[in-house]
This record gives sequence, C-alpha cells and structure tokens, in this order.
Amino acid sequence: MTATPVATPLLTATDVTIERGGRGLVSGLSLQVMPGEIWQVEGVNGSGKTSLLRVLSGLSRYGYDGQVERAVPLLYLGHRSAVKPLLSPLENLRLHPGGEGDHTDSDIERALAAVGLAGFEDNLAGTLSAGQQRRINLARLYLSPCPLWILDEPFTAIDREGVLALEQRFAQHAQAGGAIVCTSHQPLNVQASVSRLSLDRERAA
Amino acid sequence: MTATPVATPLLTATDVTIERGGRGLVSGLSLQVMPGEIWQVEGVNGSGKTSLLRVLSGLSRYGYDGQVERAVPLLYLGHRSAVKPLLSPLENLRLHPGGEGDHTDSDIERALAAVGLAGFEDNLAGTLSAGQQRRINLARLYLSPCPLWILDEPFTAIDREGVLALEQRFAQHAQAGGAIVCTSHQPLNVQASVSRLSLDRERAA
Amino acid sequence: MWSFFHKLGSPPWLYSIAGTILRWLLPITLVVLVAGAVWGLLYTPPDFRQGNSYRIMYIHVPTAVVALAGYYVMAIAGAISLIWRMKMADVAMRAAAPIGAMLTFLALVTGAIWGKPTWGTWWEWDARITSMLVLFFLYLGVMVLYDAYDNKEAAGRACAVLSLVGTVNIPIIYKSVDWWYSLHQPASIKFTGESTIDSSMLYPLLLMIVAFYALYTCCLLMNMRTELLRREARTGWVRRLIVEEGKG
Amino acid sequence: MNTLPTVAFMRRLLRRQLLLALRSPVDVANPLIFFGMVIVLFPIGLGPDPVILARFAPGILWIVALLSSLLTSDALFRSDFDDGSLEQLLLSPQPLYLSVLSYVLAHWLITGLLLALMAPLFAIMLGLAVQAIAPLVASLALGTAVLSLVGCIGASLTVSLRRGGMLIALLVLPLYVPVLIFGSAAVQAAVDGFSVLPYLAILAAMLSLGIALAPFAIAAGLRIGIDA
Amino acid sequence: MNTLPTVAFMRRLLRRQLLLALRSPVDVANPLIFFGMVIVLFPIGLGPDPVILARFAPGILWIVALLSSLLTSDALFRSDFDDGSLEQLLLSPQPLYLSVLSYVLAHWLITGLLLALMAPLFAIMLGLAVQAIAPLVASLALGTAVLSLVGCIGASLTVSLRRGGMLIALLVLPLYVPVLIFGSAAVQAAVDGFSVLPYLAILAAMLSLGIALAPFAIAAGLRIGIDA
Ligand code: HEM
Ligand SMILES: Nc1ncnc2c1ncn2[C@@H]1O[C@H](COP(=O)(O)OP(=O)(O)OP(=O)(O)O)[C@@H](O)[C@H]1O
Ligand SMILES: Nc1ncnc2c1ncn2[C@@H]1O[C@H](COP(=O)(O)OP(=O)(O)OP(=O)(O)O)[C@@H](O)[C@H]1O
Ligand SMILES: [Mg+2]
Ligand SMILES: [Mg+2]
Repeated sequence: MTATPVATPLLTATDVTIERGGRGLVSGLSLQVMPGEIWQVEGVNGSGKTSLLRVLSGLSRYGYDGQVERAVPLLYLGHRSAVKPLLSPLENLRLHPGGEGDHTDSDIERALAAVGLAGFEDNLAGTLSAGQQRRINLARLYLSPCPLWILDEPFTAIDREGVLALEQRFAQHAQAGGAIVCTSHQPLNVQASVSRLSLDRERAA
Repeated sequence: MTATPVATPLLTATDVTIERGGRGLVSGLSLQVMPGEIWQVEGVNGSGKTSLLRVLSGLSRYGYDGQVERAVPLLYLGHRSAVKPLLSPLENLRLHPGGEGDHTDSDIERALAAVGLAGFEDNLAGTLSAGQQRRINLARLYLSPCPLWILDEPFTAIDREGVLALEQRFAQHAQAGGAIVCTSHQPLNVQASVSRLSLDRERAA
Repeated sequence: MWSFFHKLGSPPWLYSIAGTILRWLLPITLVVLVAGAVWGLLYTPPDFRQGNSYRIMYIHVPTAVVALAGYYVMAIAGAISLIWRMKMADVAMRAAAPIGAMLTFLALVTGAIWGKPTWGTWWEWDARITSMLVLFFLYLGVMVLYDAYDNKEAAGRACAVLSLVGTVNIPIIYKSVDWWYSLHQPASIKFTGESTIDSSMLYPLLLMIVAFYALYTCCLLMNMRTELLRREARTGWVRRLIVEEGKG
Repeated sequence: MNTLPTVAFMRRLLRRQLLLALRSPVDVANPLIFFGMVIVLFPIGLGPDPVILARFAPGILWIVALLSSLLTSDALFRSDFDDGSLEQLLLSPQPLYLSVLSYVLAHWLITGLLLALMAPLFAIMLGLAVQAIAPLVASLALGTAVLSLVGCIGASLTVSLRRGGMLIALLVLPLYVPVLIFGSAAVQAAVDGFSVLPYLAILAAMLSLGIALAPFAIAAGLRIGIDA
Repeated sequence: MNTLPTVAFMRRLLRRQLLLALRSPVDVANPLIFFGMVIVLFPIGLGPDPVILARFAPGILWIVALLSSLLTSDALFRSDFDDGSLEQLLLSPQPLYLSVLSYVLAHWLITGLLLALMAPLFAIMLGLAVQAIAPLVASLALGTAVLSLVGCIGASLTVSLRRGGMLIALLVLPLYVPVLIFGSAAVQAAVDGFSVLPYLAILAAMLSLGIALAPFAIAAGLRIGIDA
C-alpha cells in the first residue's frame, strides 16, 4: 500500500442503539473500523449480532438510533447465502446480483477452486451439499474488490480445512488494507490481531 | 436399566452403498449401533454425511444399495429445522408434526428452558435469532421418548454454552441406554466413548 | 411364469427382445399402414355430402382411438412400476407418454382440419372434442411432471401416481363431459360418420386402426430402447453393446 | 413410551394448520378476496348486461371458486417441505393416510367452506336467482371438498419442485373438470327449477371416492417429494 | 476497482432471470398451459354455445391473460428474497431503478409476450372473429407489459410476507382494471369493425407512465421488504 497520511476509517458507527421486540440489544455502541482491522462480534444466541451487522451494512435502515457511515463499498454475507439451486456455481457467481465487480470466467474458476469447489463448477448448485452451497457464496471473498467485509457466521456448515483456508484469506485481506467485521461462535485463528466486540456485556447492563 | 440378556442393536446397516450424481459416496458400509453408543460421522463438505443419515433414518427409500434395519423409533434432526415462524416455540413443540409422544405444556416449558429459551416461549419463532430457532428444534432432545437419535449438524448456529449443554445431554442419553448417530465439523466433547466413522477414507478408496 | 417376469425386469433382455420384435413388427406395420392408406384414400368412393374431405378420417379416427387406449397402457405400466417396483415398467410409462400426447395432438389437429370444410369452424366445443382436449392436458401433465423432477427415479414414480389418478378420472371425465353436452342444447353439428358409415369406407378404416395400434407398439418399443440406453448408460452391458455395434 | 393416539395426532395437525392460518389472517381472507375481485372482473371484461350475467352466474361463480381453491392448494405442503416439517411428518409413527386427511380437512375448512359461505353475497351481486342460492352453497361445500382432495394430490406431487407455482394447475385442472360440470349444473338446475338432489348426490359420490383414494396418492406423492 | 457498467449489469440480471426460467422450462410453459386450461374451463362452465362464446371471447381471453400474469408475478422476487439474493441486489452499487426494470422485462418476456403470441390459438378455439386476432395480440403485448409493471409493485410489497400468495391479488387487481377495460375494448372494437388505434394508444400511454414511475415504487417496496 502507498503511504496514506492519515488512515480514514472504513466504517464509523456512532452511538448506535438497537432494540428488537422490546429488548435492548445494543446500546450506545460506537465503533471505528480502520483498514487492516478484524472485528469479531461475539455474543450468545439472540444477543443481537445479526441485527447489528444488518444495521452496519445498511440493510436495516430504520429501527435503530445513532449514525453509521460507510466510507467504502462493502461485501455482506449473511445467514442466507444467495445461491440459486438451479444455477451452477459458475453461473451463480457470473450472474450474481451483487454486481460489484466485473469478473472473467477464469477469475471465477480460480475463486471456486480456492474454496474447494474445483470439479463442481458445472453441477447445479441444488445438488451440492449444505457446506458446498455455502462455499459458493464464500467464493466471493476471493473475487470481490470491496475493502470492507461484513460476514455473519461465515463458517456455518464449513468443514475444518475450509475454516482454516478462510482464516488465511481473512489475514491476507487485512494485510492488504481491508477490514472485516464478522460473527462466529468459534474463536478465530487468524494471523492478525482480532478485536472483539462482545454483545453479552451490553445486554447484561 | 434392567439387565437385558443380550443387547440388540438399535440400528443395523448392512453393506450400504450410496451414489449421488455419478459419485460414489459410501461403499459397502456396515454398521451396528448398540444402546449406549455415540457415533460421529465425519467428512469434508460434500463427503456424503447427510446422504448417509437420510438413508439410515429411512427418509431416502431409493437410490442406495444394501439393507438398513431400524429396531426402535428414531428422532431425526436435519439441516432444516421444522420450525414454523408463525408459531411460538411452545406451539411449535406442542403441535409438532413428529407426533412421537404426548407431552404436557410443562414438559415442553422445561425442555425449552433446558435449551435456553426460557422467557421466549411465547414470542413468535420468526422473530427469534438464527440460533434460537435452531434451539427450538433441539428442545426435542429433551422431550422425545425415542431411543435412537440421528442428528445432522445439531450444533449449527449454536453458541459455545449451548454446545456444552447439548454435549451433556448426549452423554446422559447414552448412559440411559439410548444411541446417537450425529455429524459435526467440530470434535465432540462428550463424557462417553464416541466412535468415529469417517467418510473421507471411503471416498479416497 | 415367474422367470418370465424376472426376465422382464432385466434391461439387457428387454432391450434385445424389443429389438427382435421390432425387426418383425416394423415392416409388417409399414405394409399394413401403406395398404390401409392407399385403400382408404384412392379406392373408396367420395362421401355424398362431404366429397373427398372425409378421407382425413383415415388418420383422424385411428389416432383418436389409439390415443385413448395409450393412456391406459401408460397407467397400467405406472401401476406395475409402483406396485412391483419394476424399473422396466417405469421405462415403458416414460416411453408411452410422449407417443400418447403426440397422437392426441394429431387427433386434435386432424379433427380441426376436418372441421373447417364440414362445420365451417376449426373448433367446436363438442363433448368428445372437449374431453379429447382434457386428455391432451392429462398427457402433457405427465410429460411435464417427468421433466420437472431432476431425479428421474422420483420422476417415474410421481408420474405413475399421476397417471393412476388419471385412470380413475378418465371415465368420470368422459361421462361428465358427455353428459354436460347433452345438458346444454346440442349444437346442430354431429359427427357424420356415426351411423351412416358405409362398409366400403369402414373396412379400410378398421385396417388403419389396426395399423395405428401396430405403429403405436413400434414407437413404444423404440422409445423404450432409447430410454433404456439413456438410463443404463454407465452399466457394463451398454458399453459392450456399443463396442459390438462399433465392430458390426 | 407414551405414544400419542392417532386421533389426538390428527386433531393436533388440524389445530396446527388452522392456527397457522389464523396467525396470518390475511391468508384466510385472501381466497375470499380473490374470489370477490375476480368476480368483479367479469362484468368489466364481459360487459355489464344484467341478464347475461345472471344467466352465466352459476358458471362464473364455480369457475372462480375452482381457481381460488387451486391457487391455495399449491402452498399447502410447500412451507412444510421447505422448513423440514414434512420430513418429520413422514418419519412420525402415525399413519400417513390419516395425517394427510387432516391437511386436506384444514384446507377445505379454510378455503372451501368459507368460500361456500361467502358465495351468496357474490351470487346476489351477479343476479343469481334466489332459489339457486342454497343449492349454490351446498354444491360449493361438497364440490370444494373434492377439489381440496384433488388439489392436495397435485400439491404433493409438485412439493419438491422449486417453482411449482403453476405446474400444479396443469396436473389438477383436468381432474377438476367433472366437479365443475356437476357443480355448475346443480346451480343451473336450481335456476331452471329442477331438482338438485341428483347432482349433489353425484358430488357426494365423488367425495366418497376421493376420501377413500386420494390420501393414498397424496401420501405417495409426499414420500416421492422427500426422496427427490 | 473495476466496477461493472450499469448496462452490463442490467444485461446480467436479465440473463440470470431468463436462464433461471429456462432451467425449469416447465415454468416457462406453465403460464401458457394455465392460460389454455382456464380458457377451456369457460366453455365447460358457461356452456358450449358458439355464439355466446364468440361474443365473450375478448373478455374471457383478457381475464385469463390477466390472471396468468398475476399468478406469475407473485413468485418474481420471492425466491430471491428467501435465499438472500435480494439483500445482495439492494447492497449492490448499481442503480436499483434499472435493476428492477430488468426483472420486469424478464417477467414480461417470459409471460406477457409468450401469452400474446399464443393467444391466437385460443382465440380461434373460442371463435373470435378473424379480424380481431391481430388487435388481440397487439393489445395483449402492450397490456401485459403494464400488468408486469404493476404486478411487480405488488410482488415487491408482499415479498417479505410469508404466504403472500393471494395478498398480491388484492393489491394489484384494482390497478389491473384499467388495462382490462381498454384491452378488452380494443379487441371488441376490432370485432365490431371500429378502429383499435385509440385503445392501443391509451395502453401505450399507460405503459410509458408505468415505465417511468413503477420502478420507483418497486424499489421502495423491496427496501421495505428487506427491512421488515
Ligand atoms: C378438433 C376436433 C376433433 C376432435 C378432438 C375429435 C376427436 C375425436 C375422438 C376422441 C373420436 C373418438 C374415437 C373413439 O370413439 O374412440 C373421434 C372419432 C371420430 N371423429 Fe372426431 N374429432 C374432431 C373433429 C372431427 C370432425 C370435424 C369430424 C367430421 C366432421 C370428425 C369425425 C369423426 C368420426 C367420423 C369419428 C369416428 C366415428 C365415431 O367413433 O363416431 N371429428 N374424434
Ligand atoms: N440430487 C443430487 N444430485 C447430484 N448430486 C447430489 C445430489 N444430492 C447430493 N449430491 C452430491 O452428494 C454429495 C454429498 O452430499 P451430502 O449432502 O451428503 O454431503 P455432506 O457430507 O452432508 O456435506 P456437508 O458437510 O456440506 O453437509 C455432494 O457432493 C453432492 O454434490
Ligand atoms: N422482528 C423482530 N421482532 C421481535 N424481536 C426480534 C425481531 N428481530 C430480532 N428480534 C430479537 O432480537 C434478538 C437478536 O436477534 P439476532 O438475530 O440479532 O441475534 P444473533 O446475535 O444474530 O443470534 P444468533 O447467534 O442466534 O444468530 C433475538 O432475541 C430476537 O428475538
Ligand atoms: Mg445471527
Ligand atoms: Mg450435510
């Protein structure tokens, strides 16, 4: 990376308060996500991780207080994986509605190989296993030009080797100046410093 | 338990061969699941764990070779969790289509408390978080009278404490003479002996 | 008897026996078909009212008759495949559907073509015509359902269920449509042939019906052979077959 | 093991379906609203001549009721398939024949019966003769039960197909034809002052046949769908 | 960043929708089959009298085309919502107005245009006058485009509701009424030997208005649906 005089935050949340169904989930959270940072949002089931990530990514535009500023394009991968069972993995990515980049087929094939789907490029996604379908979506981590990733439990249904490979990719992305906000119930083993944000504390308060 | 002269297997699979989309997944597998046993089926994504479990549970009635005999009623929990978003957790269990036992409401409330859903009994399931919805389904592990459990990645989306509690329940079930066949990408920490069945080896062969 | 049943379940045997039957039946069918067509089209007197246009009857009536019978062939095959789990019945059912649909379609089209000179319209909501159209939709349903399933084994069983449901319904549909038509004041149009058909026209017609039954059987057997090859593409006997064909 | 008596299980399933329907009351009202709105389309599409409308009212009412029933039957098993409830139902130790009957009954109560009860309103709007209204209700109540049975067969055969939306129409509409004929004939007979009993008897016969046979087909369809 | 040009993205979305449709060819054929089958129901329900049928043909054809379009528009965004594709579309840096137009265009190509092209067959079966057939095709082609736009608004508003199946009918049918009126009037005019151009011009005007405004409503509906 070229030397930037002052690094600007990729994502700034100021005094965010989220309430759902009469329960306060997040109160007065302020957060700055700088390039190179990895944030892991932690909390028990129902503590508000998904709700927070949807607010940060801009999918929830109402139902919260506070400001969120996103300085750069972002990639959001949620609980649902936007994979069409009737398209092959290759077509799924080639015709993806995310529309954030222009990829050649060989780019996509390389990304699919990186998530262990080499050889499955042309099977219909609907015939793949649960983990393989999630992997199609995760291939976007090898394709997307977005510097900021917001990932909601990216390791769901992924086997151990798959998790290792993804953790490497996380470190690589952080090193290249990107930033990641993710949730996971397992500890992250990344070769980079991981900041933790626990929502349990908030709830207890 | 009363002393039984010879323990009969709860589930017997003989020479099971499964093929999907032209790929051999399982070949010539023979398996006897005895009371008190816990089997963990392992394998990378797409190795055939789900396919095998569906054959063992009787959901796939065609598309495989070999015999499977189920000596007792079984409880199958799959990737999809049979939870109705428009019903509360309490109603979901009270009106469950599984129909294997007759439970009072206080039974159900106790089971829901055991999976950490105390206080959420009457919220609509659709408003709960991903993990909480899975937990509704897992409450059946505290309710069902079935001695044989077949569980496909029961820990998906469950937080760490939740996993611990489930592992305790597993041990308890095995001690009481039940048996479990489950898949998980994480190692099982159960106070009982766990037999492993790896599908990767099969595939390599 | 049992061994015959057993053999029926064996794809290579079925494939070869179908081939043998075809070798005899196909030439005979063609001869009868040509004979019937020539007799009907060239050597019968013109109808006193319809002139020569009635000659389309020699295609229309056989197709209509066989199309109806074809549904029962399909349904019986479906029942066998459901009850005895016989894959070959599945193959037969799969093979029967498109032929039946095609024949029904032909009956509809020839009927429409015939209707123009005789009734002055292409289409008439007559009881038999309407129920033929419903039959066409039943056939289409089976074909489309088969295509909709990715898993062809499941597709076969689903279609078997559907065609069985259809068999219960076909008599009901026919009865009710017939009855529906007589409820409303019948239109002025009647099938001309019904009672007045002359024996000089009848015999070639009967010959054509026989020819179409034979043709149906040929198409069925040919379709079954193709379907067998497609399903068993990866088994030993098909590979051996390909090698032999290559040599021969 | 304290197993659940089958009748209790059937009642449980029925309660479940009805509760789900009541939770989204829109869904209960929808077939009715659809029925009403499509009936309103007819005067717009065919012209507002009251004599003509009254003459064709039996046919129009029956066609629209049939479409309403068709369109709701598609969703009958789909959400249960998508969320895995159907797997649980098939694994349950209870007889599938009877479980499936509960589903059909729930469908009929929510759409068929309600439609039959609402139909007089629209019949009057279309100018149907007064003496034909009771036969309309009776024929709809009987006939929609047959439609529900047949519709459920279609729904079970298409449940595992991703976008079955209209495929079910192809499978099921031809089978609806006899019901439409006898149903509208019953109403027409009443308009013309003839006895409706023969028609209702035929509908009832179809219903008995349907209750005896359809659940087998539905159960088979569901098993196939789960397997596919 | 090598961002994707908007036109390329629109083409990509269009290709995606068409490919999905072609992957299940059943789905493409289905609205057509539905169209055909429901048209068959009319003679059965109303009686086979050719004069009456011919007289009602414009209205029947238009009502059934409208139902076909309605029933397919419901599914337009639903699977994309269920599997999360819609979230991705909303997060995409591309203008939503145009993305949404691609969806509408795909829907029209798959249902409206195909229906218009198939309609002459059924028109002949109902005995529609020959000189009215070309106007029928033209009015259907124009009118179904409006129906697709309006239907997509309804689909976007109901996408997050679990069983929207028929709610969309309630929202959308009142808006369909003008199209039905002018569409069937165009065909009727042709039957009666009058000029159809005024009617087609009105349909075209509605279409321009729809193209200009509907995408805003659809985009807003989708944002609301994702948020709910
Ligand atoms: C699209 C229009 C038509 C359809 C779908 C149709 C269908 C049928 C069917 C289903 C049969 C019955 C076969 C059986 O009884 O097993 C039949 C027979 C026959 N049709 Fe047609 N038909 C059509 C038009 C016509 C026309 C226009 C004529 C002549 C004016 C005609 C003359 C006959 C005759 C003579 C027979 C055989 C004699 C009989 O069984 O009564 N059909 N057609
Ligand atoms: N209907 C089908 N058609 C073709 N291939 C199929 C079909 N169903 C499953 N497969 C293939 O079978 C393989 C095993 O699938 P399965 O779901 O059993 O894997 P799994 O071990 O459960 O994986 P995961 O850990 O991701 O859940 C996959 O590679 C998949 O592509
Ligand atoms: N629409 C809603 N109405 C009422 N309550 C809601 C709604 N949406 C979310 N909630 C509540 O908000 C809480 C947080 O949900 P969220 O999905 O953010 O949790 P999470 O931390 O992502 O949990 P998990 O680890 O299970 O994914 C849950 O307790 C849920 O009941
Ligand atoms: Mg979450
Ligand atoms: Mg799996």
